Amino acid sequence: MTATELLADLRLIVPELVLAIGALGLLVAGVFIRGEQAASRLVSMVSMALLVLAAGVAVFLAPEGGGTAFNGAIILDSFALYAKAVVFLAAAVALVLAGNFLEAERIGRFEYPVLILLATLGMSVMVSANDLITLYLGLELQSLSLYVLAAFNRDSLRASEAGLKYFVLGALSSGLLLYGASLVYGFAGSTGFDAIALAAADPSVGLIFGLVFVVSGLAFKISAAPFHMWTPDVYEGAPTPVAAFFATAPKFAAMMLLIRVLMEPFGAMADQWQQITIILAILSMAIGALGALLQTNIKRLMAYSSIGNMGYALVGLSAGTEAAVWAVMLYMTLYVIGVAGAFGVILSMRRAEGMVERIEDLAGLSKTRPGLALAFTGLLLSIGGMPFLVGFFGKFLVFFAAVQAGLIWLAVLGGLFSTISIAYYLMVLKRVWFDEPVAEFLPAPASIAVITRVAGIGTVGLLLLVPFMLGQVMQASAVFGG
Amino acid sequence: MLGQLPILTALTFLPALGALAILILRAMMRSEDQAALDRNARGVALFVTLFVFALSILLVLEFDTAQPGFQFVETIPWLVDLGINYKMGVDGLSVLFVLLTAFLMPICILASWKLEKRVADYMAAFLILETLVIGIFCALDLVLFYIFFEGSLIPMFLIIGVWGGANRIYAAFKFFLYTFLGSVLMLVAMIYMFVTAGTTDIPTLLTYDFAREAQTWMWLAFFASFAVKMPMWPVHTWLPDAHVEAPTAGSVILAGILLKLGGYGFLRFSLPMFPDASAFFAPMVMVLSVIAIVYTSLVAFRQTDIKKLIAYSSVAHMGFVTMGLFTMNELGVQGAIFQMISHGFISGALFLCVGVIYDRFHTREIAFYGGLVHKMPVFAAFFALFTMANVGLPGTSGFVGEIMTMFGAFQYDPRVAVGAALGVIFSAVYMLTLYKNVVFGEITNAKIESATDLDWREWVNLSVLGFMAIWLGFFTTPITDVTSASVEALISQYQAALAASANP
Amino acid sequence: MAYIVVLGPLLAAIIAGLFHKQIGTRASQTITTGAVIIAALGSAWLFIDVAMLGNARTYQLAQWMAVGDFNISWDIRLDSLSAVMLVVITSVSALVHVYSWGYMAEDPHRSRFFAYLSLFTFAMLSLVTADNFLQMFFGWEGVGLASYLLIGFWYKKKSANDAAIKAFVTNRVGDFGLALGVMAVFAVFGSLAFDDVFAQVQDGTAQTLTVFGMEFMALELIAFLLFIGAMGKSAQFFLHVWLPDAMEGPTPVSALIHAATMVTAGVFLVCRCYPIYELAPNTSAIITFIGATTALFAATVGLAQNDIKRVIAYSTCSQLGYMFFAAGLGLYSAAMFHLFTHAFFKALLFLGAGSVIHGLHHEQDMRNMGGIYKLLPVTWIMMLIGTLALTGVGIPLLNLGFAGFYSKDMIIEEAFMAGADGVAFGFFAFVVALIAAGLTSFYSWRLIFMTFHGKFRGDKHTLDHAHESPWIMIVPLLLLAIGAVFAGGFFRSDFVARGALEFWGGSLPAGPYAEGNYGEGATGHHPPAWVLFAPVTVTAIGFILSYWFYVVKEGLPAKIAARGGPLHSFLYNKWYFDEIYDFVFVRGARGLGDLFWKIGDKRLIDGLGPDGFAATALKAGQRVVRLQSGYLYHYAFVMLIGVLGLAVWLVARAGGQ
Amino acid sequence: MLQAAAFYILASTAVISAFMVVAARNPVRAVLFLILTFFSAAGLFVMLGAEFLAMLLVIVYVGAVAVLFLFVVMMLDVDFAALKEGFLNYLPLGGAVALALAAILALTGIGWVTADTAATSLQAPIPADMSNPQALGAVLYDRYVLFFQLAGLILLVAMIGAIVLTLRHRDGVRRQNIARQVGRKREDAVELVDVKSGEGIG
Amino acid sequence: MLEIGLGHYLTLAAILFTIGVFGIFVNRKNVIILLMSIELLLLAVNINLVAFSAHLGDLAGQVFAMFILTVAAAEAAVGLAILVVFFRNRGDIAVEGVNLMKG
Repeated sequence: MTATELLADLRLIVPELVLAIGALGLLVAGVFIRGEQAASRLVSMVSMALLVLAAGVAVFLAPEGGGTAFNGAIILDSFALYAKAVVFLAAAVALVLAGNFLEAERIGRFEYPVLILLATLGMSVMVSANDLITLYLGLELQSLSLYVLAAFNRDSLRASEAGLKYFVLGALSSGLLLYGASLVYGFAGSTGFDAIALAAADPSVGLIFGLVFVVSGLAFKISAAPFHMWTPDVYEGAPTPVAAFFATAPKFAAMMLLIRVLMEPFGAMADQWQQITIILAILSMAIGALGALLQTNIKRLMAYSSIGNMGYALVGLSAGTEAAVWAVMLYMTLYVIGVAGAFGVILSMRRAEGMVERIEDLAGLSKTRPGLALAFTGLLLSIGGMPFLVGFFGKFLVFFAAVQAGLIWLAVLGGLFSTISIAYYLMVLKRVWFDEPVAEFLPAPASIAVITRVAGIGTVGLLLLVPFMLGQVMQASAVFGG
Repeated sequence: MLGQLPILTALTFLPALGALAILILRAMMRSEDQAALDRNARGVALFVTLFVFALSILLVLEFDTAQPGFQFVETIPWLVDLGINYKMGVDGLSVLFVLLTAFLMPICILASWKLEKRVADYMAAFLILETLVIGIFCALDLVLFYIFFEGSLIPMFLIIGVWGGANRIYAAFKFFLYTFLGSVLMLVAMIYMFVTAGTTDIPTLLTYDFAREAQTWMWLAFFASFAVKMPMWPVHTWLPDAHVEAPTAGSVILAGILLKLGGYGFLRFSLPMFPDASAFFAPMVMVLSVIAIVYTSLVAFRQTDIKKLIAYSSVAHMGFVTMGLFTMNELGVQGAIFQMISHGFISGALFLCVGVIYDRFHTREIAFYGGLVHKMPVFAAFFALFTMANVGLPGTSGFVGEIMTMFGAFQYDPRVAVGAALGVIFSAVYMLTLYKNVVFGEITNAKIESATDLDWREWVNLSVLGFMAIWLGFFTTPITDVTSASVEALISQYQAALAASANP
Repeated sequence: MAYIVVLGPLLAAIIAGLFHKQIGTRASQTITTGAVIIAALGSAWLFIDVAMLGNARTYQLAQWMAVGDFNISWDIRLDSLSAVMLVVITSVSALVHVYSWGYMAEDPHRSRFFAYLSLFTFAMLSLVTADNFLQMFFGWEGVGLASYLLIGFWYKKKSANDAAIKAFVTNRVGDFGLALGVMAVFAVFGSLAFDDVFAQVQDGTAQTLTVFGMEFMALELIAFLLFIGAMGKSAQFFLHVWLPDAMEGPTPVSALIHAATMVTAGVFLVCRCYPIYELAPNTSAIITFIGATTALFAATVGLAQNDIKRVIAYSTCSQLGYMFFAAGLGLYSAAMFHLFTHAFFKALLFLGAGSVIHGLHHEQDMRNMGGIYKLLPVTWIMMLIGTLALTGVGIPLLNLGFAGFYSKDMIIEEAFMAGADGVAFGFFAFVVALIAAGLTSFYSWRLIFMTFHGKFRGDKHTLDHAHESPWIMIVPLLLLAIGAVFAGGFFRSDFVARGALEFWGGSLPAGPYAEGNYGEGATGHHPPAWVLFAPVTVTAIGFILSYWFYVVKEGLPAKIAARGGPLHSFLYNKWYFDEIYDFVFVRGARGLGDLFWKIGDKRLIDGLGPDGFAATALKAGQRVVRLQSGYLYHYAFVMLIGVLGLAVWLVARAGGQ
Repeated sequence: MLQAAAFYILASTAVISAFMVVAARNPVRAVLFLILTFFSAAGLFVMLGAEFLAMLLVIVYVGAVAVLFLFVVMMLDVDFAALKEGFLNYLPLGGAVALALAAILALTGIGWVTADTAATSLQAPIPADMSNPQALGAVLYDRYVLFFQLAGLILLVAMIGAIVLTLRHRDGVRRQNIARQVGRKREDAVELVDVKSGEGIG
Repeated sequence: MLEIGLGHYLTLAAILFTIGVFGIFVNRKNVIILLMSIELLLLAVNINLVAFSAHLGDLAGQVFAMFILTVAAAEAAVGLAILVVFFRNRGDIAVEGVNLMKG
């Protein structure tokens, strides 16, 4: 590998370089800045800037036409670019959301933003993966950071339990993934996606097994049932900003990775993996819808909601067409926006005695904080896919993809489950609107307030932007067409 | 004159702007005088709704009744990649519903004038509801229609849940989930139509020829949504609960407009787009309609809650609508449309009447009342008028709708008309019994002694509605002339489609 | 003129009803009464113009409904039939209005009462002047409404309210048939205008309609359905139950609505639609049967009643039966004739009864009366005239008698003739009518004797204050009495004899008895002499029996009643119709309503539907949540089961292919 | 023959000691069995011609990871007697599932067929002229340099994670908290108990 | 049977993998055993990869295995760190104790 080759390859991973070098630099800087709070704040700010910069680089400085690098280990195409942009911005938002929380809980340390940066780097690698090893390393970079983040509040039993559960199950899932990867390698003769795609044209039993294991490993990351079990516990136990981060960027990245894996190396085995995604979709929708009904903790509720929503995304993905890809992409984008806003609201649930996270603590929010209540209403219903809110388009498009591929029954099933799931969003809204207030929340920090309001307005305002977004995802998904 | 202006968009979104204004006002006046805020909110709401009403009158005046197609069409490209557009337009089937909505809204605002609880939110909710409902009737794109159609659940959910009665939570959830479940099936069918026909443009879809078997399934899916909305037996049970718990104005809107969405949906989608399936399922609809008419009338007879009784009677009256629509002859369809409009006035007025006494005594138990006529003679007169209109006495609009649909049904199958006519007998029983128990007799309850008669706002509301009920009872052509061209076109197209599929 | 006649009362009703607070009670009374009197004069003029001079015409007022072929307008149709009705309605109504000035003088809600009366008058007028079935239906239900309002006028009384509802609902049952009949008319003939329909009747004979899998002759079906409407309105057997209860209303109302006008609408309907009935022999037979049965049934019940108004009400019921079987036998003009005369003497009787009630301070029970003819001499004489007219006293052969003699006896005789001609139920009707005539005589005289003769049986206090009615109530009585005496003889020729052909024009067949209408080859129309004498004879027997029981052996009937034999209870309780209806319909509806509501709606639909769904979802949710045990090994286990399941599923599928 | 004998010996050692890892009552023993498993695996790697990986396994795993395990096991003072109880209760179901899994996985091994394309799509054929570590080194810093860097970052994350989670400044040292000292009230520190004679302090 | 081929290695890996999995879900008492089970899983994967690598004559498998070893070490470090934190908070590491959150 010559220097010019290396340089040419590096041009394709500039955003990743920005994040990696930035993370290392910030790590050093953090150690030397005096005062834990000051360090944490500064590093946090710079990290946000870096993430935005990386997103800018990804969108505006991308080399024309993209291509592969490092002997095909990495691929940069419009799909990856779109995914990266969303992931970076989502991570930046997650950092904004974290700001005051960590300080208030006395866990504000500069390692937090650094870990977020490294996790984001891992996601960035994931969505660009064009090789099983890249996939694995990106995934592990992300996962290890997330394990640590989950347990970041080390003095909390809940947080450490969350970290432990997440870790053990995550390790198990990567074991499954690796086992699958090893089979795929063995039966396809290569770890490169292009070579696997060739082999997949004539699938052997080994390859099918490999597929099952790989998809299972990835399903864990998007918390699709039956690999969802960690989600409620981890969402509840992990510090709320971490849960917010979990619910946004990593979900999105993992889903994009899943799309790429299914569409590219295993594109020819759509017949097989459709079976898997359909089963996963049904189970996820069912568990997401039913499990949430009895929750009293808003974070757990969000966890089940995310399980259910991944089910809907999988409904779209099961179509296995190009439409499936852009539908899921748009769906996930809108989902991430909605969830980020919703977690903003959850992070605003602070009383004098500290953070609260029971659903009943929201009682009478519409009286005490009407703006927040309105935003929350829009956000929850948008996540639930209620029309007139932008989230509806996500659901509409995934069902569209499913119906187009002839999976009408699956869309009908999705519709039925979405009725159940809208019920628990309504249960939350019932507290917000119908109940009498118990005690007012403290005013949320400006940064969080801005995010909730912007996201809240976005649930309606984005209706005007949906055409643009649709154009983007359609262009991005064109890489899988033909 | 109005051809160039986007009048439908204005009609649709002006109320939303009003709602926005109220919300901004509230945000700005937060810590200041609550009473002033309430006053302003009411004022804005009334002004906006009246303005919209005026605009809608202009719309109807400008509407060319001779032309069966869509008018005032506006198209703005939206999801261009999928060919989904923002497309609005009205024809004879929908224009009157726009007018009805715009007409009832100021009445609702007036009826809620004395509301104390969270006035600004309330007015905003109603204005948003108006936007969504008018949008439903104007939308000429499947997706747009669905967005408005489903979206209307949200403000109504809040209206029932926040400002409703004791059991409001159950009612709000039942209302929301019941209707939501129905419409998700419709959504899938709509997507299927989109996938099959390649467009979501309603005028194009109206001429699209769907395969016979597909029609059956899609018809059922649409039916699931519209039947719940109507509501038809046996998916009607959400309605009594929703009505009982909703605040007065909410009931008025629910009965006056939201119930019509089902009928409108049948007219706009099921009948013209799936003619074969409609013909196939028409007998089933007839049976369900007749069951609805007879069954719910009997149930209404046994109610102890005034609102519940009227709600059940609404179900029965909607039975006439479905019956009329699926006769697919001109008389039946026109009668069904007429019945929907007329029911909008009558049931709305009845709920206002209940609201009048509920405001005074805070109970809807029939047993509580008795002898109201001694203290509230004007009220008693209005209540009598609307009772009779609801019973379908000739000379009121209620009669016209019922009799036209029954004539249509008789042509379709005399048995259906027989069943429906039975319902007419029952309606007299329960309405007159209700009237007797509430208004007539000696005053048995000391609390009633202190009752005061109508204030001017109630008087205006009821007399406007009363005038409409009687005027339309004696002269039906103002309605039927507007709808006739579109209905004729609808029927001839329907017959042609049936003929075509009979001899391919 | 026609506009003033028809719309004047409406206008007056609106003014009096809506603005009585502004203009005062007296003004509203004046306006309504004035409007009706003007209408009465106007209709007298119209009667001469239309019926006597033969200027039948139709005015179109406005469009009502227009949907395709379904084209309905508001009309005023003037022909002999409607002209007769106009006269009856407006003149009786005018007299009742005047009478009410006195009768209702102490009621605080007089203006409302007069508004209702005028409204009723309008509705009745629009009924009879309708030119299409739907407008007739409008008037039909309109009079029902007015009747409902007037019966329930004393809204404090529960019994009045219940009676009002009963009347309205029972009428609705009839309207149910009428409405269906109208629909059938439209379905068969494609129009609802009388002229269009009657012009096509001949073509309709071959048509059939299939209902509930049975095929009916279209005309028979239409005729039958329309007749159901007539049954309801005219209180015929099975649907008569509301009429006696309707006496809860003020007495002038009973006179106007429940004797002279509204209840005769059914007869009018049958006559109006005679082209249909002429071609529907089976239905006509049914009408004859029902009519005759009613005549007898009501007469028997009338024997045992003690309420003065109820006796007259049953008598009305019975007389309506006469009219119906006449119409059923095809004697339309005779039916109309009896309708015409009956209006006068029955209104007279009711108003007379009202005068008695008024004089005795609202005492209605005849058992508490007696011997008051000296106190109320004018009323007594008027009642006597009315009774003589009702029982049809007259001298056969000479053709001299009270109004009822001409019309009622004629119907009896013609029933015999029809029977002789082989018309179905002809003889049956004749026999029944004879018996009923005897019973009529008996209970009518019983009423007179119990009320005016013998000893006073009521409260002494009441007797002290008993008084003759004021002149404003007496004058209408006098005018009606003139009608009751002379209306029969004076108009006989025009209605049923020489002038009939010309008089009715196209609106009604003159009947086989009308001179010049005997039919080809016949020389005349003469019932046998014994038939002519039979009615008078049974009437006399009735009188004698009544005299024996209530004057000679005064007190005996009370003992019989007290012993309460089965026959007496059967009659006293009106053949137990109310009880049976209450059990079958009222309780049936209640039971069904409860069944549908509590079992159907709540348990089945809600229980299996939304509530059941929600409960199931919650239960499933609980299960899902229980699965989420919190234990790592369970989580891992689920994951592995998932992988295993997916792998097995895929391999099995791959193997299966 | 010799190869087969070696394989079976090593394989059975690996399987048995792996099972003992899971089944051992004492975690220290479990760690030691884990080390034994690793050794056996290293032997198998040698048989497969992956000498470098075998070394790596012994040095990195046994030398570092396993020792780390031992260290933690010792550090966390766990009551061994209480552990492992109830193991047998879950054995039947767990065992059944495990057997099913093993059977299915083994099935793939037996029914192994390489894709036709496998031969052509090799990424880095084993060069004949180099030793195994040499060959690995050649590709590692050239073809797989990106992975190498990423692996470095992963280790960095592990490092940061371990430090963030476990490092405590002067943990276990009693530090002076002046505010607490000053803010201390008498009621917090002293409880006055009125002891009745003959009852003691309950 | 005596000819040792790929199948043998794959079967061995399958058995080891199963034991690892078995260790995870059957273990009720000690979290450290869970971590060791995970190491077993990874070892099984490595055997697979090396065996395939040898069979295919391709180095990629070995490289992959090497990175897996690296990552496994990192994972062990993070896992043990979390375990230590958990132990500090709770005082023991029984698997059954790890269920504060559920439902």
